[in-house]
Amino acid sequence: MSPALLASGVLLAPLAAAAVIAFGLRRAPGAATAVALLAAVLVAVGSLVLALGPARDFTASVELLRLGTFGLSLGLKFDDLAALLLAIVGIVGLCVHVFSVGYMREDPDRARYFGGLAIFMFSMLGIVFADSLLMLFIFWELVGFSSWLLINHHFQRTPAAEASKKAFIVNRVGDFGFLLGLVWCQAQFGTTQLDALAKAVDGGAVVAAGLPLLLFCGAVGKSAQLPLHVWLPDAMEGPTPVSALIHAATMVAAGIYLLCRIHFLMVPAALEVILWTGTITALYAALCAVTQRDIKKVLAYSTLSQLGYMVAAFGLGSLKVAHGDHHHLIAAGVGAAMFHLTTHAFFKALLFLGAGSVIHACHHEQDIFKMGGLARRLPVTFTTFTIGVLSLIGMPGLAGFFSKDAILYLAWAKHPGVFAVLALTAVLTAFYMVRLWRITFLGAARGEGAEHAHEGGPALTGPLILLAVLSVIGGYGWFYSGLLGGRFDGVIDSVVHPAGADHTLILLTSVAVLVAGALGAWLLYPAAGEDAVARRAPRLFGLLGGLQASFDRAYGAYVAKVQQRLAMLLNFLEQIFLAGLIVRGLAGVVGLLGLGARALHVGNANAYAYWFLLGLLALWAFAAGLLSF
Amino acid sequence: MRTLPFDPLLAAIAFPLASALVIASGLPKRWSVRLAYVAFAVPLLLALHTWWHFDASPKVAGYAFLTQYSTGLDAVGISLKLGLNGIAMPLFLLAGLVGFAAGLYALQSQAERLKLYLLLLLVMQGGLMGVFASVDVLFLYFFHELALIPTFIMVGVWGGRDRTYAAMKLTIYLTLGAMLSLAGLIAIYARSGANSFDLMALREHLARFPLDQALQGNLFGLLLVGLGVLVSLFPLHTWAPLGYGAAPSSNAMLHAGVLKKFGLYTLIQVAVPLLPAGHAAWASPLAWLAVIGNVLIIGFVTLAQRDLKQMIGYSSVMHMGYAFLGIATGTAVGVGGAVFLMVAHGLSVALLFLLATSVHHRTQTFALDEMGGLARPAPVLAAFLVAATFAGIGLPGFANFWGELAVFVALWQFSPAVTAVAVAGVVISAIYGLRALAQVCFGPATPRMEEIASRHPPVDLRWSERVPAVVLLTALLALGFWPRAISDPIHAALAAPATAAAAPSAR
Amino acid sequence: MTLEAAKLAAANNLWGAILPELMLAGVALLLLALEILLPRRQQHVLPDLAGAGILGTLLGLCFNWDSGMLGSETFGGLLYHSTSGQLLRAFFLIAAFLTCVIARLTLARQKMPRVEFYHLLLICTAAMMLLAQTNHLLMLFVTLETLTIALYVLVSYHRTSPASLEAGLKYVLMGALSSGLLLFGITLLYGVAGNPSLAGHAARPFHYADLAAFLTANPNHFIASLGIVLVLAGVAFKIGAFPFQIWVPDVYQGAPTPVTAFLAVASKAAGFAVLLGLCGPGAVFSSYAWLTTPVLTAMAAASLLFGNLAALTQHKVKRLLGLSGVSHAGFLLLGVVAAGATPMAIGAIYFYLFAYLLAAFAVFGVMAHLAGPDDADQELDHYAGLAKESPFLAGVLTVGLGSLAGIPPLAGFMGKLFIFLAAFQAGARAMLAVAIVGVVVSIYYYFGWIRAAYFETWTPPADAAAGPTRPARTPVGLLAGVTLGALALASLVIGFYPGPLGHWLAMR
Amino acid sequence: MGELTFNLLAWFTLLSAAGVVINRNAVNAALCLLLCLTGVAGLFVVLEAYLLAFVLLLVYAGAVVALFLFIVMLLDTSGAPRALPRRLPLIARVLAGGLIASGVLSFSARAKLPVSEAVAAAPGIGGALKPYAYQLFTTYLLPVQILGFLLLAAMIGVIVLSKKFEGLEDVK
Amino acid sequence: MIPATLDGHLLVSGALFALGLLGVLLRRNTLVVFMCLELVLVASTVALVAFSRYNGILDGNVFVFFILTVAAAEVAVGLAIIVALFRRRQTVQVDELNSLRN
Repeated sequence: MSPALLASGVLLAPLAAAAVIAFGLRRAPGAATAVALLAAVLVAVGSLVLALGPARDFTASVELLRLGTFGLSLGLKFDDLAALLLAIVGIVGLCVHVFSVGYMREDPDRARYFGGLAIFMFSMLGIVFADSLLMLFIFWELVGFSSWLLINHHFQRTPAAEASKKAFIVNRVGDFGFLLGLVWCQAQFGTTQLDALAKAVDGGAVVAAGLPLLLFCGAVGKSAQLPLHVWLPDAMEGPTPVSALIHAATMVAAGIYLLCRIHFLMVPAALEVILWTGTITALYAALCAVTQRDIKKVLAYSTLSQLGYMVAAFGLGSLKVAHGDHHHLIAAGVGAAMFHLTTHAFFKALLFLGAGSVIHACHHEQDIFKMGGLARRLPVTFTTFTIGVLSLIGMPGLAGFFSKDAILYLAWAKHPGVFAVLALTAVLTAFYMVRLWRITFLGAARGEGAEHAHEGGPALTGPLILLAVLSVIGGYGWFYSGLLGGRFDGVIDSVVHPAGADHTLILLTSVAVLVAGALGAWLLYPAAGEDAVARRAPRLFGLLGGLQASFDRAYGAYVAKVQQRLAMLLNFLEQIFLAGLIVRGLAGVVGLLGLGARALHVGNANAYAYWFLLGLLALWAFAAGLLSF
Repeated sequence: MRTLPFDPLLAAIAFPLASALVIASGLPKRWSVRLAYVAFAVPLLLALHTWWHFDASPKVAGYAFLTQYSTGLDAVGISLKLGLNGIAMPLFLLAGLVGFAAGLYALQSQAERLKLYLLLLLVMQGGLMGVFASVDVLFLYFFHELALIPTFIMVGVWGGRDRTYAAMKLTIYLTLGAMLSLAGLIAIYARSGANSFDLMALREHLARFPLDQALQGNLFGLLLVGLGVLVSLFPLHTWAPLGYGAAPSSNAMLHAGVLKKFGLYTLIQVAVPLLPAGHAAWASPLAWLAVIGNVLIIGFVTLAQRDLKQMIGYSSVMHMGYAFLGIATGTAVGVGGAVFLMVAHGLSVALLFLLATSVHHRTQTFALDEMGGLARPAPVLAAFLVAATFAGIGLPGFANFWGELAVFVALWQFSPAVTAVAVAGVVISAIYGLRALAQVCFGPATPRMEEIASRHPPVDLRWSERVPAVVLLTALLALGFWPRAISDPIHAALAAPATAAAAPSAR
Repeated sequence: MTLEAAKLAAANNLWGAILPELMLAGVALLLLALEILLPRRQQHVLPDLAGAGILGTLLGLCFNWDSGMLGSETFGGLLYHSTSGQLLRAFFLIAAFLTCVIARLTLARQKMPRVEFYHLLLICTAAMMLLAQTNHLLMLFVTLETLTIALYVLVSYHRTSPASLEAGLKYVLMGALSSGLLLFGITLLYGVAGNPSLAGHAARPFHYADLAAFLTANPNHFIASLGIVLVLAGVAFKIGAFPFQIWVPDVYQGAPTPVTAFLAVASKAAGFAVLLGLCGPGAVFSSYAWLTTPVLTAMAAASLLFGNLAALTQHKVKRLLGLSGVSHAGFLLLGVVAAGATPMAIGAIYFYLFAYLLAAFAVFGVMAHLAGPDDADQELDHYAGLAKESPFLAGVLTVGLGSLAGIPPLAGFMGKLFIFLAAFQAGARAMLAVAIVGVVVSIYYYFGWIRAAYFETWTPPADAAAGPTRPARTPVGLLAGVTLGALALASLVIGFYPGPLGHWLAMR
Repeated sequence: MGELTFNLLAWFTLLSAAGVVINRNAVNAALCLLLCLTGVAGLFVVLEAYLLAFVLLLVYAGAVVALFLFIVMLLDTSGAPRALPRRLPLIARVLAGGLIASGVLSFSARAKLPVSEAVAAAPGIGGALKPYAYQLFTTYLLPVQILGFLLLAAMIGVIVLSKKFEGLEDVK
Repeated sequence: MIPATLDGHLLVSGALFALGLLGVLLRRNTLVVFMCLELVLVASTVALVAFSRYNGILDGNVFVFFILTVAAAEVAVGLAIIVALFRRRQTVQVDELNSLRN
């Protein structure tokens, strides 16, 4: 099987599954599950075969549209970057599918759920394989749609309906920029083919800062960067496996992937903006996470924060590295971002699935203060979750540590200010994760659900274990170069690891922030039924809460006070002024004229004779040459 | 290629009209219904035939299936010349598809005075097929009016709220637009000196002897205003939401879906190629008017609508703005995008009107505030509604996306500022689309819905309603996944300079 | 004049040239004779006889279309026979036949004497046919007065109805006044044209060709121009053009429905026949185009606007049709104006007239079915529920009104289109704008009528229980049904396929 | 002499015509009409159209005016109350009168026709009877025939309008 | 003093015409209106006869025959209508015969 064919198969298998489910298996949830699972397995296997195989940059494209000078073809671009993400999507996707089988067992609508997952897999794979910005955009929109579908799974619940709507619209706002940038690209270069663009830029084409920034808008929306981050916490209304797959591991990472795909278009000014966007998002989200009570919301803000890390990493850009006598300019930002993306995909998916396991066990209780004592009742979940937490907060030796180190080092090397902020974020990360971990798993059970919690079946635990393993080994160089045969070197090689004094510094910093955060949380938060900090420092707590809500409030105010009022005003003008005053008024004037003309028929023959006189007068005037035209 | 033993275009026009005449002459209801099934299917099949054989057909100046019928007025330059070029063919297909769907939907509607309803719908259908098959400019107009008039009676007899006012307003507005465009067409005819309404002859003639610049500007302006009324160009649009709000489903489907495209079609086929200087003079004002008026202002007005059908009506006005933008660019990309968008919008808005009526059957209301949670009792209906909404929003995978995309691409070269505003409209359409969707289908059922459900337990979309919806949705998806099905002919028609060769053989 | 000259003149009286008119006159006299001779029980055949006489004449006319006299003068130049004269002859015959069909309905219901009606109708028709071929101002006056006096009687024919009599009185008063204007105009023209001191004076000043020669020689004579405008005023009265249109609604409303129809179609066409004979291309007044063109243009514009505006809020249908007829006169005048510049306009006018004939008689036919005992009182409200109760009548009405409004695919559209084309080629672009405004305004009342027939209106239950307040409707008989169906079908067919008629009407 | 006679006749005619217009009483108006027509007949005589003067008196004065008088008497409308004209009609009347008067003046001022002395000096052609007969029965035979039908139509019309038709109810 | 020329006759004719027209405008009695209409017709005959006399053409005089006949027929029909109307309405006043209007 040729790689192109295989790739097409991988891409289309979930679409076929989705079609089969949508048109035939709507009322057969069991069969639908099987079909989706089969597709996920095929995708996973195919992805791994492709990613670990030798084939790269095979071309396969098909033209979809041609109008005048504008042509659009779908093609495959398969390099190490794509391979890496492909592997992640395949593995995490499979894990989530398997997990979902257990998690959604009770749900009567799970056919729709699996159909949605299949569409998502198709769309995400499309992003991975996209060889042009246009194709990227197409699948970009489609993942937005599948995300909408899946967040809206429990559609009778108003929050779910609202959240899905919000997610799509906010993403659309981001896509507004993406689409504009895309169109700009098409107009300037005559193509959006990534390779062609790269060639053009290499050839010295000048790129305005606006172009990459417009494209970055898309990433801001999808990767939930400030100020378009508001949808992601709300998106936790979706089923938990969805959160794991889409809103933690893959879809939100697509923004980072997009940035890496277009890194050659970047100019310093644009990178500066990107850098600060990521940095601020990282800090902001970490601060928000501290006050959350909902287990998924904590993880959501954590995801935001980590995405901020990645964006910041990308924004830090390339780095000049001494390599023997030679100085190389390597795309360190791309490497660091993608590296973190990879490890984050593993441990965040792990954390979310763990959370899902907890929620499932607690009968859909999500408030961490109503949990507690789950460590004993859910040993597997506890263990794996702990690994995930540790990986996230950067425990040396775990995957997260390596990737975070790479970013911190890069920040240190390029921008001390950013380094400081990211370090502070790391402290907060350790703080809120330990808070979460301790309140959820330790102490005594504080709720009905927590008391009767028990481990789910192997469908739930299996994926946890697999992901936990990956969360451990995913950071090691040998894992990539050895186990995976160096197939991702194109990406991994550009990860810059600190050496020498820098190494020590970064290591120390990491450990220090880890310890500071974890210790603070351990001390401040006993495993209790209420928020200790909220009690002790209500003002600080309120401040953080306000910070978190500020964006929603601002947007709410905009929608209610500006957008809706403008709409009402324009509608008023339309109905009263245009349709009423002008159109009806004109009709009224004509009607009045008509009434007037009609009223001239008074019925009196004398009066009619006056008309004749009028006519005679006019005719006389014509005949005498007084009137002429 | 195999050819039919008769002229497919004439047959597609004549069959529905003849069926209407037969029904009018007192066919019993049972037979009328059966005849109507056939009469709606025949144009679709013929349209599919022409689509399938389009590439392989011999063409004269881009026109395939060319035939000419004498009206006896050849000396005045009026003859019934039928043919399809790459721009007309997709719209011909659209007319067949939407007509079929609207017909099927009407047949299951159990409307009062069903025979009259079907008769009028068949007249519309025949006229619509004629609009896009006519190469003669006068017959283009003629068939448009033929299709337009049944609307008056349909809105008035079977319409909803405000039907009398709506029917009157709609008819007067559209007649005004039609008369102005007729004046423009006559002016072109008279001033060109070609002594012919034949579009091919006019093109050839005007390519050699273009009209002077000022005149072109005036004529284009006249046509723009006249056709603008028909296509609801801001601020000449107020008839549209009112009319569509009141129109019965099948009529709204055909009118908003197909008939409205006449104005754009005429601009593209007649005004732009014949009056290039006029187009150049008007491009910029048109673009700004369309983007500020249709896209932005009407976008916001749509946001404020609380009535499902009105909202669809306004959204249709808004989307026409994109088509105008494509035309304003004047490039093959933009105009082609506009044509694509016309087809896509026709399908999607017809689907939306169909579904809105089906929603109304189940909720007894169009008021969005009163609805909620319809997805639970009627999941298939909700699924169709989701698909139609997302098609309207311009999701890739549906046909609309390609049209909008091409328009945007063309527009950037025209003016990045206009493009930015136009793209912002996409966000607005997502907001109102999803808001309405959520209000109709999702969330818990409102008290009013529960009350209605207790009286008439809502059922899911019946098969009789499903089939027309599937027809439309399939077309939307097919074009979404394989846009080349119609984009290649459009491309060919726009890329090739219009040079007519030998006269076609007259029958 | 010597005896020899007189003999010579008498030799030119080729009575065979006016055989159709003679036939009609003969039938008219026969009707009177048979009324006296036949017993009352058998008199019901007389209307049939009248109709048959008209049809027979029409057939004879068609078979003898080109009688060899086309393009020549007879009766010492009193008459000129031409193709358009033949067309108009046929036109008037068709109109008369259709009037007969409607009259059978109305006369029976209104309890009016019948034979006299047909007699007058036939004489009137014959006079119109002669009028269409007249080539002489004296002949013009006499034929015009003959048809006018017959119409005076026909309008006030429903003698038990004050409305009919009042309409008749108003028609007589206004008609006599306009006759006075016309006559004074003719007198002035006669006077200047015959003046031996003026260049190119005419030996036969009443004769069109002589008069035209004189006018060409004196293109700017004040008395001649006064005479011309006075003649135009008299003709404008006939066609109901502004400002001599003011009598139209009152008379139309009061007259019995068939007479209204005849008045609306045939009388208007007769006026246009005269107008074309006088103001057409190369006709008598063509050297005074500097005068007639602005006069007719102003009349056309004012008629178009006034007729449509006044009809806008009208709900008495006979008045409505009268006022809409004023606007149609405006359209036709537009064609006459254009005729000076483009020969196609003549064909357009005839096409328009034929389309108007088909449509107007369809509508009047439907009206006759709906009229109650009071013929003058026909309201839009009486049409409520027509589409349900009698789909056939509603369909015919729709076709008729649509054609009047100029909606494709009906004949009226083609008529308007040709007028538009002609007007545009004549460069009357401002008039085109006025015409468009007129058409758009007219949509409101034409479609308001259709609305009345189709749309359901909510009636309070109390009223609904009391039954409809409208008069009882006459069931559709065979003859009326066939005729109306044929009219509607003809409107449709001609709309779809205007070629043959257009060809026939010399739109070559 | 001719001048004086003409003026006497002309003013007589015009004054009696004004009498028709001004006279309140319909009977008096009819009598004024009679006087006016006599004046016109006199003018005809001045113009040497003796036959026409005779016919005019015969037809008009003898028949038409008699008919008028007869009907006026029959309907006897003299007792009808006379409402004062309202202001608007009054203004309209004055305006109309002024317009018409100025129209006549302007007409007489502008309508100047040259006269051929030869024809004016020659005896009038309207004096003899024969030419009328020749004309009416040869050249204008057709209009004369039509006139016959016109009179027939008028007669039938008067009958229809005046006669009481009976038994129409049973005619279906 | 009106000159006894063609122009003078024309002036008399025009004045008669104007008086008739004025009468139609002013008089409310239908019968008198009719008389005034007769004046209008007679005015033409004066002009016709004068023209014939000064132009030396007989046709105008012949025309007068026709005019007189037509006028008589018109009067007959008109008076018949007035009488019939008077029977129904008991009035011959123009402004009271206005049931057909607007």
